[in-house]
Amino acid sequence: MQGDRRAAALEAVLMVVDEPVSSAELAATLELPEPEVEELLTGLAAEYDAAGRGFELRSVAGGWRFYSRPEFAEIVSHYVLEGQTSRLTQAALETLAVIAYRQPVPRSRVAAIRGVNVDSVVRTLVSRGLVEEAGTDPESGAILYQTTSYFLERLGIGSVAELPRLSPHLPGLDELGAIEFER
Amino acid sequence: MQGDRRAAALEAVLMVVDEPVSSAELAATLELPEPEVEELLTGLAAEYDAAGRGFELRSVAGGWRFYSRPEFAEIVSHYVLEGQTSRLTQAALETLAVIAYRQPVPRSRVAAIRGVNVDSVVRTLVSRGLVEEAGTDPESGAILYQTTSYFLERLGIGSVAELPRLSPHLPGLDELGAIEFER
Amino acid sequence: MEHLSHPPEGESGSASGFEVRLENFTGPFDALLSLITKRRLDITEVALATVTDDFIAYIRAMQERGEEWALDEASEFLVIAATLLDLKAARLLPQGEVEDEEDVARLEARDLLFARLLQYKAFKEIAGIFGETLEAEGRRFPRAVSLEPSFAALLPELVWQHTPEQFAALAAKAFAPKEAPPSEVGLTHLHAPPVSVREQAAIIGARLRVGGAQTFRALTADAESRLVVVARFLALLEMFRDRAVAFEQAAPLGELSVRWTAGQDWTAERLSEEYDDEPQEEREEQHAG
Repeated sequence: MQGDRRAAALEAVLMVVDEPVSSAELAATLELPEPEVEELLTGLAAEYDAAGRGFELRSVAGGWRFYSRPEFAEIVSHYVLEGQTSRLTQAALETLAVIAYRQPVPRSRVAAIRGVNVDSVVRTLVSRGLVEEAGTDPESGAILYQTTSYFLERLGIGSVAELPRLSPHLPGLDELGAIEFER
Repeated sequence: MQGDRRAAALEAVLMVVDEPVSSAELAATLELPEPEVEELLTGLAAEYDAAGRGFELRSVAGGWRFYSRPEFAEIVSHYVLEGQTSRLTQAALETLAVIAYRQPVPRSRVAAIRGVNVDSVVRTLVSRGLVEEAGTDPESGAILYQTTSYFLERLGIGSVAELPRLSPHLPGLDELGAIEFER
Repeated sequence: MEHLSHPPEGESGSASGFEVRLENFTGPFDALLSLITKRRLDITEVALATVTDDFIAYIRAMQERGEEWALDEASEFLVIAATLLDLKAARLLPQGEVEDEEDVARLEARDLLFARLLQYKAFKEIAGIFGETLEAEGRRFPRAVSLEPSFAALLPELVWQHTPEQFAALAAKAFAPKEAPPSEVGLTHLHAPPVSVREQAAIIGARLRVGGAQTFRALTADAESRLVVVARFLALLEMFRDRAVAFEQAAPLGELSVRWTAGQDWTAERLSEEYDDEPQEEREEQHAG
């Protein structure tokens, strides 16, 4: 397959996907080496950016997908009412933050950190697709929770490893010594 | 709005809408005369054709939509059929059941009842022809979903009214009628 | 691939408008908190009652100006104030020489409370970043369209084996209320004080139900140690949170009167595990609305 044809084939496949597709999957479909596919995708994304197209191609949550460009959000939102409009409450955001950095984590631990019962907030996060169950704690039998790939997508990052570091937000940590803070 | 920006705004909308959109509707959203929008759309379609992009912009049944280019149909169908099964997943079946008994219903309500995000499952059910859009909720503007006649056919019943009553399976469901599931 | 950015230095997660005026400190509540967490100010030197009065006055003033009741700010204040109170209580407990393991554990518990406060603040800031990022990212809409009809037609014919009755059973299952999943047992990171808050709550409950409203002074008159007074105070806070009691106080620092508001079937078992290392399933269940 020639250069332009390969890129066009990727465009054709990406037209019908409804969630991010990994370069490995695309490479398998096109029967091409993955690094070559990565290069083609990066090239396409740069091309759309340079040409100021109304759409962009982005790699988030470990996969590639077409998005509308943010500057046209107002116009696009006339057509895409659902899901995007409802904002998370402060309580939901804080609970989400704790789960993101402590996953997999039982609700009781999140509650202990936030100082309030988080049951209904966690249920809301689950039904919004941002958080999911992740088995049970072998010791206590409590259900563990983790963030979903939809969460990564909504945050525009590739993996949990790309979350902002927590330590800069913990002033005086050095003075506390031995207490453990992950990540 | 300048020439390029107008075309880009059209691209942004068309890249993310599911249903074909008429030029009249696009003209109203962009506050531009319809002939101008028609011209821009025709221009974009010609541009994609000339550049040999993997997608094309077509006007079908009075509406415009992005499609994958037929030339790549083989690769795309290979991708689409990969991993497809002829059975619905448990998640899809339960979602279908909720829609069948609560129709017409917005996705958010189905998500609240099932306790998980159902966006992608609902799209699968739509692709499978079991569920279809049924207008929008007058209050929230959310898209409503209902089952199709193909669903009735598969289930072997003549109409939704012939669905078995739920009460034998779940005593007290009638009392649940009034309970609001959304949060 | 983009990375999330940190907020500029010195910028706090929320710009709280609430200012504190104390003998030894005047400034934003956030700044007070920061001094305490950095141990530049001793928590025992902070008059929490004054801070609370100031906050209530602040919220009232906002309401009078017709501004929206700042629910987030109020609940945040409550969480932080409660933690400060925990902290202060831990500090005020008799300590003396560090002689046995219990004392060491108590000192560690104090550090853990510091840690908890810091942790809470850190997550609050991160939550702010999440909120901003989600909003910015929300301006991008993903292409999530249903399959083009020509490809949908290629999908293998569905194998459908459900009778209408089986399908109805599925529906019933989907509609059945989900059982609240079990919660974890115990909060091992918090210390177990020698005086049980729950026990003290049971004592207070028994007296109030029989004797009607009583002052805090009367309720603690027979306390054999300061620790018991502290435990009864914490118990009252817990009972208040559980709506078992109501407080009346004519003037700041005036006599505190406690009134029973729960039914006869209330038991201290309902109370939280926070101070006593006990299973907390019960409470979780009851609050799972």
